[in-house]
Amino acid sequence: MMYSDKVMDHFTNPRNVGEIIDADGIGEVGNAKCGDIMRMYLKIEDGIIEDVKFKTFGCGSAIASSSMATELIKGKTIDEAMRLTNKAVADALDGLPPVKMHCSVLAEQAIKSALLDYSKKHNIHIEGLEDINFDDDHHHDIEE
Amino acid sequence: MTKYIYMDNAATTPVKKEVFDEMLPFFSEQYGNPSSVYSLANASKMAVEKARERVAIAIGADKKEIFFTAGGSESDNWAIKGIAYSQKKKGNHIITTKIEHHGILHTCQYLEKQGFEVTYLDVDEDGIVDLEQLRASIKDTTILISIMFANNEIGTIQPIKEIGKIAKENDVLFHTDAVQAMGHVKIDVNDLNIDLLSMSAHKIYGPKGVGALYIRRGVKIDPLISGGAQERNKRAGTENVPGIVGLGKAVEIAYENMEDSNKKLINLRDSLIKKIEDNIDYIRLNGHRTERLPGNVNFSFEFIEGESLLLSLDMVGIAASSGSACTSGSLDPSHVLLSIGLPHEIAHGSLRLSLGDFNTEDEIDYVVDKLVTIVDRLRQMSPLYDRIKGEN
Amino acid sequence: MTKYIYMDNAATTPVKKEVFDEMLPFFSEQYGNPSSVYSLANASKMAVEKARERVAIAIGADKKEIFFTAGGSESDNWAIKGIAYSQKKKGNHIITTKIEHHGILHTCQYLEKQGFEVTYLDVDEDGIVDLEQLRASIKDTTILISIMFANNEIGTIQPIKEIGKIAKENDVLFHTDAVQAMGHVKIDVNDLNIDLLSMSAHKIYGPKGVGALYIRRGVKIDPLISGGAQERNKRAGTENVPGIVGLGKAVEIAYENMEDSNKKLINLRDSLIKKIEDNIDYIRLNGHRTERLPGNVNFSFEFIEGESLLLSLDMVGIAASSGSACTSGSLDPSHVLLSIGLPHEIAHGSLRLSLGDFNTEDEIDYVVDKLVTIVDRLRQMSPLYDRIKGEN
Ligand SMILES: Cc1ncc(COP(=O)(O)O)c(C=O)c1O
Ligand SMILES: Cc1ncc(COP(=O)(O)O)c(C=O)c1O
Ligand code: FES
Ligand code: FES
Repeated sequence: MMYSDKVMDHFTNPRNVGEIIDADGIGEVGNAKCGDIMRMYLKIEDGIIEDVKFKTFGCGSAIASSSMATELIKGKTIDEAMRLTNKAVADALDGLPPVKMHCSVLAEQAIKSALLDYSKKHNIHIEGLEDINFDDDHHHDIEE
Repeated sequence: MTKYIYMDNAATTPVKKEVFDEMLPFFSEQYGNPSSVYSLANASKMAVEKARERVAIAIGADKKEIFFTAGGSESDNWAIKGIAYSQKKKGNHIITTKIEHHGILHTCQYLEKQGFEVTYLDVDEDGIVDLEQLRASIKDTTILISIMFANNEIGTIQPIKEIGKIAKENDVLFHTDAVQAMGHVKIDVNDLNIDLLSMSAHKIYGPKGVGALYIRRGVKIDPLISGGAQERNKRAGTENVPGIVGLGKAVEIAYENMEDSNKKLINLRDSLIKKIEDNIDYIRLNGHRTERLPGNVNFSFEFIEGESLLLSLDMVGIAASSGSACTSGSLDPSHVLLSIGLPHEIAHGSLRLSLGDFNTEDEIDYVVDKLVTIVDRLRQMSPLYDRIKGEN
Repeated sequence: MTKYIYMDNAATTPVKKEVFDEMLPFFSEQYGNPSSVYSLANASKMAVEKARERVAIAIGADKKEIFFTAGGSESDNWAIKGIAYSQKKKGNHIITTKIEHHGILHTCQYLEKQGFEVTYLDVDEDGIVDLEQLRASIKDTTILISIMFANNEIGTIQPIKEIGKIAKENDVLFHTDAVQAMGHVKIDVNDLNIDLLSMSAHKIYGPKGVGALYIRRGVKIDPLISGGAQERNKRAGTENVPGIVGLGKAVEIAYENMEDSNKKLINLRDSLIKKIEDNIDYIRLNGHRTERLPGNVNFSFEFIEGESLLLSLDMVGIAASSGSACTSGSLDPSHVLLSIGLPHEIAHGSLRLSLGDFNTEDEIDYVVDKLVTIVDRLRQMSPLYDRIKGEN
């Protein structure tokens, strides 16, 4: 498996690792059984993501995806964060190997899961969160 | 990066100089096809036969019982499919274990689709096969027992002599995948009642793409590769002369140096194990503590995932592995670690450091030092570690 | 013996210097297992993929359609058995020819014992397959047509494009053993409708023990060697990295130099044929006179026997062959020569001189000179020759 320099950079020097004690939303996706868990903490003020931190148990690309995803949404609006796709995360990392694409899916879902937690805690409706199912067993796409 | 430390000798090894020197003439000078009748072919023919003899001597076999192949996987496939198809009138039942290399496991799974029945024996928490279960599994239709000599991931060495005895008592053929054991364990195929044995050159400082299958005289086996009359009509294809020469020399060196090499490796291994255990918590040594390959160290580190560990080690110049190399493209946790009872999440965080003739005590210290830092860093990032710390 | 003349290039070839130079680093320096994740493995991984690309380009295929094997025989066995077993629900009928290499013939015979039905097509006196018979042989249960591109003994090149067309029209898979054709014939698998193609490195100045099978995307095939996930899960075993690199380079050189090399070889070949025909009587050129491999010369010399011819040639420093190298242990006359209609006694007296990139016109003269003397000497000893002379 060969990772891009970007992936290696974010793996080695992950941005925004850690936790936010008084987070406004916390989301966790993945499954330790599968070898990956991603947890996102959001600090949101006036609809803007003021701060974001993550913790990840997972492979190199899971850690890099978490790191890149936090960078991509920091300072952005909730709407912008909602629009972040796994593909955008992977692209920002100069691509991921096909079998590792699902790691970027985890990153996208971790953000949405944290936003869902935020919307519940603060009783705020966020467009597009209603029909997300985080229990999706995110298969490793086998290359063909 | 100033130095590069290779601790993945169970995946493959460099070709030793003495081995390569013997191979060299057979590429461009002594290139004759061993099957040809003219004098140019004599050198290749003799070289192949010399290699056959060296391999035979190492395992107490006769020259005529050694057949060269393209590696461990071909030997494994040939042994299993060759016996299955040739003995299918006698029975359709094969016994193997849950911790075999995929060369055996996937072949058995393939045969299941063709109507064969396969029993996959359990192993205990150290990876040792259950001899009672083996005895109980043998039935009238059992045609083959295939149990690996030593495991490639956790290094556990099986009680091969007892298994051979059980096979013989029950008049069932016994194959062993000795790809990892070769060069580290004394093997006498007669003493151990082994009927078929797989080996591969590149695990013992020989070249990649060549191996051998020992087939006891009198054992009927279908060919896997039919065609020309090479290898006494049992394995077709123009002989890989330099490769075969390399295998022969590698086997010879491995058996001549075995005692010294094992002693050195066991020292290094036990020192590495001790230093890791002394310096890192929440870990588990996988495999049997003493019945294990001299060069094998395998630990699970809780709360972290194997690939990120490997990448981090690589960045400080250390080559290691999690699970077997040929499945590192896959994301499933190792079937071996699951079979010895590790939960999925712990199996995911395993690391194999396999030592070889070129490793040193200094390297052990460097690796432990880096490992402590890396494990700590990854655990700081891990949501699972949080929880544990919270609980304490 | 002052010089040694090698005219058995169809049996095997020396590894060319440029090929060996590319292989060299992968034995002891860049020894990483391509399946590993650490950086040491990158060089091997990239080298394997570069080789794959070179092979793909040479035959107009995609990289992902090239699978490395241990040689021509494995490729042949894999193609035939792999298709047979994977398509057996569709049908059990295979069509091949009477003049295939044993890698195909013995595999087909093996499958017959497993319940498959095989049609062995006739060839005409030049060794060309009968297309009408091919058409007529196809039935609902036909799953594979396997016809060699060029014959190893008599050099005849088949009308592959027509065969590919017939296969396609009838929706049957088409495999061709191109072991001898590689490097001498332009091959575009799409243009020729080839679904599977076997090749071997050591016939084109690459190393022994490595080859490839082209498998058209979408073709379902069972593995011959199951196990690790190498070769996109289709062919297990740690990759023979130096061998694969050698194959890639050999293919590249062969296709870059093809025109020049063929031109030179055809000149030598036709000169050798002419000089033999001008100087020796009671002979027969076997194989098609023009639709033949650039380096192939095959004659039957009446009244004498092949082995004594070979020994005599060897004694004056000439390496040649009668029939194919891999069966020269056998005493039966060549199945190919019998198939083109030679009577047994004439088939026995055949000689193949296969030319390669290192042969020269001087060598041709030397060989013809020696051949005249040797044939004459052996005929003087032959009771058959007596009789003929008596009749005249
Ligand atoms: C036409 C043909 N097919 C297959 C083979 C087998 O190739 P290998 O010896 O590499 O297995 C050969 C040569 O031996 C050949 O000439
Ligand atoms: C136990 C065992 N069996 C079989 C193999 C397969 O050998 P090879 O890679 O030479 O085909 C290996 C190593 O890959 C192994 O460790
Ligand atoms: S994977 Fe980690 S995937 Fe479900
Ligand atoms: S997190 Fe499952 S493989 Fe990357």
